Amino acid sequence: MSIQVKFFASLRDELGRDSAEIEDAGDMKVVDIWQQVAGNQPFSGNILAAVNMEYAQADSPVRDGDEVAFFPPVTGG
Amino acid sequence: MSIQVKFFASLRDELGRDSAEIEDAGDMKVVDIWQQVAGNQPFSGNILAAVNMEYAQADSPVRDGDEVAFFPPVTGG
Amino acid sequence: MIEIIDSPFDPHARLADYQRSLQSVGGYGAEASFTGYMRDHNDGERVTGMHLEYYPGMTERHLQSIADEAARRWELLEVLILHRVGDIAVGEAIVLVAAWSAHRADAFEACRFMMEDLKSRAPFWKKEQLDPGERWVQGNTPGYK
Amino acid sequence: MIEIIDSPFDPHARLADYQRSLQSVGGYGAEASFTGYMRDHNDGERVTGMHLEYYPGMTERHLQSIADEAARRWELLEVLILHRVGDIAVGEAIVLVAAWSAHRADAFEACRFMMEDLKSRAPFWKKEQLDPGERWVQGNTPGYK
Repeated sequence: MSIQVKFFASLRDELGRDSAEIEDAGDMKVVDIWQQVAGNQPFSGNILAAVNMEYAQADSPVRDGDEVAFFPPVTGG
Repeated sequence: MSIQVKFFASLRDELGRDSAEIEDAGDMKVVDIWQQVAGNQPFSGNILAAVNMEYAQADSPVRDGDEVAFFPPVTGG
Repeated sequence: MIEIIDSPFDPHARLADYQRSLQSVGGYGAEASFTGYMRDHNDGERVTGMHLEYYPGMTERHLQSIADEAARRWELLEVLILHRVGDIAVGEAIVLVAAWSAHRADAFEACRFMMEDLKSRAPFWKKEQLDPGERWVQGNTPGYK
Repeated sequence: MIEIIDSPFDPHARLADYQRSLQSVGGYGAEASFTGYMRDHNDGERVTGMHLEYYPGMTERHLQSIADEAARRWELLEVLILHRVGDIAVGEAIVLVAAWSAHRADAFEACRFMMEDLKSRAPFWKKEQLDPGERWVQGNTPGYK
């Protein structure tokens, strides 16, 4: 298994891809996933995260098989 | 001319009529009109009044030709 | 626009008709509406029907003053107030209030203000048919908790 | 009931259909609803169209959690949340939120709560078409002043 990563909206445009797959290295947090997919770009307040379709924080744990998503502030309604 | 008085809803039922006409005696207030049409019944907070279709108070002036209305608390909507 | 209606009306059809007639298509982003229906119960008793009385002349004037006041206090493009009078059956619409605005805060707040003023000040009186008997409704409950 | 919709919908017809389907006719006295439409302007610029993106799976789950939370906090008989996705033209409905209750305070407050939570938390993103160009909308304005 592995960790599926998804990107939405302007963040997808900036990163130039809509998804990524990364190996579970054990004891990972959301911010670790972000650093693997976004390199030097800091995990700022303008980036929201979800783990398995629930909102998560930078230090939320991520386990093998999880789906992690990153996206900008929401603008629906 | 004279003063036209109207009664609505439960107040009309209690007074047993929907309207009255009274002579202008000069320098009259809403409470004076009430006393002429309702006799001993006090002009309480459960009775609302309007002069020429605008809400009025017990001491609001009433002039010859005015239409005065008395009614219970409103229950629309 | 305000209107007193003496026969059953379809609140959603009226809302749709009025919204279609607005000249500002694309200008409004927000429509807030409230419809009041006749319930089959009130104050713990079963109610089978209702007669709604009003004060012709004053009632229209008061509804117009509510609409004008809302337009003064919020940035609105349109408002609509419809109110039934006469004999009303369970489930039928009694009142429809709606406000259109560029932004949702104005539409929501204006719609609620209009309903609260209507409930507390507009000259309407409900007489409920019970089984058996009938009674005048004594007063409206406050809408803000 | 919540639903994601990928083609134009008539908010008043949907409201009417859903209201007709309620089993509690006579039980509800209050229906509060809000419809958001696509405006032809935003942040001082003319907007000619919009693409609305969502997160399939999470978006439906979040809308359902909003409906559940409203039902916990207020005495509601029914709630309805519909939201458009995909390409949207000026004047088309984007979102419809409605709440039915015995009393108006619950209906009004639940309706507004659902809209505010939806605007601030539900995973949707708007990309506006300008003339020329396009831009992602940066954020929603607060709905309480």
